[in-house]
Amino acid sequence: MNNEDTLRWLTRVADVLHENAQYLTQLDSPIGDADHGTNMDRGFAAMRVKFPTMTTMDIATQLKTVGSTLVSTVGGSSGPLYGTAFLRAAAVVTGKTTLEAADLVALLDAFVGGVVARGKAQMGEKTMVDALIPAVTAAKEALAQGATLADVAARAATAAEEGAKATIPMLATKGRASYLGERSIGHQDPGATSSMFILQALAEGTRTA
Amino acid sequence: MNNEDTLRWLTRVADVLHENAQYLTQLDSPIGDADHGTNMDRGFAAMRVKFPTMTTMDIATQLKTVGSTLVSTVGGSSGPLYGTAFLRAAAVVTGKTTLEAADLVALLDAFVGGVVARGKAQMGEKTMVDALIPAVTAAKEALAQGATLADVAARAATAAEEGAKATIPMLATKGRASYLGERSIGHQDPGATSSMFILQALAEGTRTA
Amino acid sequence: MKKLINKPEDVVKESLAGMALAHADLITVDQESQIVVRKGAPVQGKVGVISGGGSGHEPMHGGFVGIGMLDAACPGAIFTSPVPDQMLAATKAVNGGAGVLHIVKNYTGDVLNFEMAAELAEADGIKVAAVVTNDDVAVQDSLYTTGRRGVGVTVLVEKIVGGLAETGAPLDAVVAIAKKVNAQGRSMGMALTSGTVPANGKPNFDIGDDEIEIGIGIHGEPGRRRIKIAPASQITEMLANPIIEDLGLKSGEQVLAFVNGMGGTPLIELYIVFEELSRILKGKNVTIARSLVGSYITSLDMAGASITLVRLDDELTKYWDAPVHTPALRWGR
Amino acid sequence: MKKLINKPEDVVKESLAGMALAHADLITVDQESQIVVRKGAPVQGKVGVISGGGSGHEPMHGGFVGIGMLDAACPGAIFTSPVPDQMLAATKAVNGGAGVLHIVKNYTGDVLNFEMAAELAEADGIKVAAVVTNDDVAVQDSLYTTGRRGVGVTVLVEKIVGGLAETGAPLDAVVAIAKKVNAQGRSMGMALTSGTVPANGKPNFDIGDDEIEIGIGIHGEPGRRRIKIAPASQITEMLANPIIEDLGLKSGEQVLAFVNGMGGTPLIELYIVFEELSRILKGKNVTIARSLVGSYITSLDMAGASITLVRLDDELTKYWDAPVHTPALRWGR
Ligand SMILES: Nc1ncnc2c1ncn2[C@@H]1O[C@H](COP(=O)(O)OP(=O)(O)O)[C@@H](O)[C@H]1O
Ligand SMILES: Nc1ncnc2c1ncn2[C@@H]1O[C@H](COP(=O)(O)OP(=O)(O)O)[C@@H](O)[C@H]1O
Ligand SMILES: [Mg+2]
Ligand SMILES: [Mg+2]
Ligand SMILES: [Mg+2]
Ligand SMILES: [Mg+2]
Repeated sequence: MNNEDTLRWLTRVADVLHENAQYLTQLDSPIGDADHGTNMDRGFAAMRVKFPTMTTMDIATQLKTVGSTLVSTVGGSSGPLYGTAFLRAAAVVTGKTTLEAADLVALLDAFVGGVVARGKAQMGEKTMVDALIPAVTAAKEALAQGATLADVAARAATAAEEGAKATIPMLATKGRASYLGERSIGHQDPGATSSMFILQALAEGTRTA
Repeated sequence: MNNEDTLRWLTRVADVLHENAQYLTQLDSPIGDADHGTNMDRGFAAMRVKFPTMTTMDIATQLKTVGSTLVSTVGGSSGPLYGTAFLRAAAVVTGKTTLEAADLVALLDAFVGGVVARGKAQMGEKTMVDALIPAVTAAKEALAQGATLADVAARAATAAEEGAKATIPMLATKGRASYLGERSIGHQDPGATSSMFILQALAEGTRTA
Repeated sequence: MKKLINKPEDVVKESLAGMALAHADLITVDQESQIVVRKGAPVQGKVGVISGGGSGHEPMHGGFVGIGMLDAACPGAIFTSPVPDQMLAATKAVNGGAGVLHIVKNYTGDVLNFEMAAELAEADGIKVAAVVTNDDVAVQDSLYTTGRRGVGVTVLVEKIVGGLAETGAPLDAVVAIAKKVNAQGRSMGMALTSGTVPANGKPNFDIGDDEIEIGIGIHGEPGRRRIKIAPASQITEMLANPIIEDLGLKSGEQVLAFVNGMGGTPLIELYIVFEELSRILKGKNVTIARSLVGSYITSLDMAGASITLVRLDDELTKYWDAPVHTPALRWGR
Repeated sequence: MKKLINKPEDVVKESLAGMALAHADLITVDQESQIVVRKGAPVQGKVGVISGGGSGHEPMHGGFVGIGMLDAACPGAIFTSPVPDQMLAATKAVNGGAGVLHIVKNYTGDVLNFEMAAELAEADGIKVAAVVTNDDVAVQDSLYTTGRRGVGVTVLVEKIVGGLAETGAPLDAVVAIAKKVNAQGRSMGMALTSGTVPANGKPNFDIGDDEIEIGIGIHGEPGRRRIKIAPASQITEMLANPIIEDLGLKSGEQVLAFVNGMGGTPLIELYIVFEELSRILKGKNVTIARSLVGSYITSLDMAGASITLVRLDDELTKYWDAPVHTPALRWGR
């Protein structure tokens, strides 16, 4: 996967989050403040302007650009969380012109590490972490079984989907949803869902790569 | 008609205005501020407390009591208007223990005179005057034709009914309804309607008298 | 209807009791006569300034009782003008020997009740003068009709008049400045929703999710016309232009610009209207020398806004700037 | 959705522009960095006090920028905490050499963004301290969760802290009093209706004509529980009792009582709640030594109210009484 593939991935993320902005905001209404879709769309709309200038950037610089752009434009919880995630991901692929399966796993590991370092959430607190940690675990398993980069991405995406769904019965203890106590049960977490979209876009992008 | 009959009339007015408070307020909604029923009901609720003490009053004192009570409790436009009306009516029957047809006509004439003196409205401005003036005119005609007191009251009530209905197509130039301009057309005037109720109560009261 | 109230019939008295408790340093509430009186009234030798009208317009008028504004206010039932007894009690409570000014909004009910109160006060030997505000350009002015409603300018009249009265000016001077502010002031309002009178329990008028009322008053009555919802820029034009025209504002003149919320509209929206209003006036080279943005003359929980412009000169500016200390308006002390 | 706005995406910037025009004597708005800054900032030798958070809570925070309160405010998108760039710009704009205090409401987004901003500011050699407000008793406090929301007490923290900072007190003293007010303050809120985020166009939650939400925050989120509409007396008990209990108020103590409107609730109702609150506190022999009644920390056009109590001592009372001059709070000058 080279800097063309990463750019295709990020472009796909921008598209998917834009198409699903309303859906994500709807998820954020019953257990949040109805802005997650708007927030993510604002951040990746800012990215869209920069994509043309990113064709000549190496992968690390591309991811760094995403990270700092999200920090500067998204706000809310998701801005610092995803911003830090992309910045950490960038750090572990510095200097690389192409990513092998192992590099992608390292990238995802750093990505999730960034979210956890910033947000201090653990599994089961009804946050994006509940989609991201299973995704990395699946990616690592796939790698151990010698899977291709495309398979690694695909397995991560599937795990993220299951992880996002799994947030529905959870009682939130982090983020706004935690204010609702028992009433947070029965709703899918918006951030876990945007994480799912980001990883699905990766899988699709690498499949066609 | 003696001071028992006037008290029966006033009690009937209190009952009718209470039963129709919501209706009068509804009439006051599209072309006013939705309080005419509440206002009239507040005033005659205050009267209700005084009725027991009024059996020993002569007619003029009874009417004076109504006038000053309405002034002190109703507020809005209708308070001073009906208040002045009852005060003026009281003045013309001072000293009388029973009222003949001619006395009733004089009473009604003074009543309407009070409203006009206070409110400066003429026929056709979509106010209580549009029910009251036709009522007095009808009463005078009836008297000229030698009608009984009961007939005088009945004819006045019928004229007031027609007068109230006649306000529907009128364009208001007095009172709150005038602020609506053209939009005031097509609604029956609440004050003209309460005037109608007051005269209907008189007719019923005297019929049974 | 959903409101933070107990029994509808107790709303006015309980709200007055709350205001009295929250501002015991400034006002006292006489529940018996249902009037709000400035602490320490009457001020000897000072013209007493009172106003009144139906309740449901809070903070007007009770919230403007204090130092440098009103000496007393007479709150009636919701949207129903008070009775002469209240105005008489207020007039007596604030009469410091220099006479009492009645600031009356032009509604038949308010005018008639204040009229009767003035007759009674004068019978008691108190010098009373009345000034009627009628600034609503949504209503055609005419000798043969009830005439224009008194709306937003009333707040500004009360402030400026109170500022002058505080200096010990005589009654005729206080009357003169009241008439001047009213003559130099015009207003127009609009509603997004209808307010709900507690005693009725349902909105005064039904209005669609895409409709607004232009040319409303402050008693929940419908406006002059109903239109489809429009951007704030257009709505502000619809309110400001008739005012500017009727006032005959000329290039180079200065105004006091008042953007008022009707009770259910938050500040974030009022500032957008103020921004549009500034743009319109700038285009006509009219300077906003003073401004007031907030919900000061409301119509219960109605969502909407009104604009009031007063042409300023040095005298009006001076007494607008004069210190005021009331529950709802405060500066300079 | 019916609002007095133009394009939803322009609401925040246009409203800020309007506020800047209405209060040009007190504040300037830097639209580029989207921050509200006190005129004449930075004040040399004075601790800079800033706050920020999502928009939709007007007048908080921008309306509290001026003399004796905040030196700058960072308004984010509606209900979305601002970005570190804004807080960094504000921190630089108010740094008078004595350090800068960040007043942060306890929401993950606000905390994380202020955290990143503080890291950046310190990298630039500016001394920064942060105090997080978390006064909402509707939320169980716990080490393992996000913890309590910062709500009404934030307004009172900003006023009292600003009063002390104006005297030139050092950063540690300013931090100490901020923590003290937060520690002595508790709040709880309720909603009659849901607010509507302009970008979404529909209410955040549906609620029946006979239902209310108890234990809401200020971001249009549903509350802890939904109940049938009740009289103001009972609702006030539901809000006040958990506060009094959690604060451990004892007979003979004094409080600052703040009854706040959520944006769509008029003053006439807030005073009724204040009257009920006074009754409850009197019953516990707790004195309301100071009070504030009005819509100061709102949730767009949501109808509802919140109650905040702060246990007062001489120090807090002194700096509450200290002169303040901002668009939304003014006294003593
Ligand atoms: N401490 C945390 N750790 C990880 N993710 C979190 C944390 N707090 C919140 N989130 C995620 O952020 C999402 C909400 O993002 P967003 O709505 O954009 O911000 P906000 O909650 O400030 O409005 C939640 O759905 C949740 O997945
Ligand atoms: N100048 C007037 N002369 C006669 N009747 C009037 C006048 N102005 C208003 N009215 C009557 O008063 C009625 C309204 O009374 P009410 O609703 O109690 O007072 P308000 O209009 O102050 O709310 C109108 O329907 C009209 O019949
Ligand atoms: Mg959110
Ligand atoms: Mg009426
Ligand atoms: Mg009325
Ligand atoms: Mg948010």
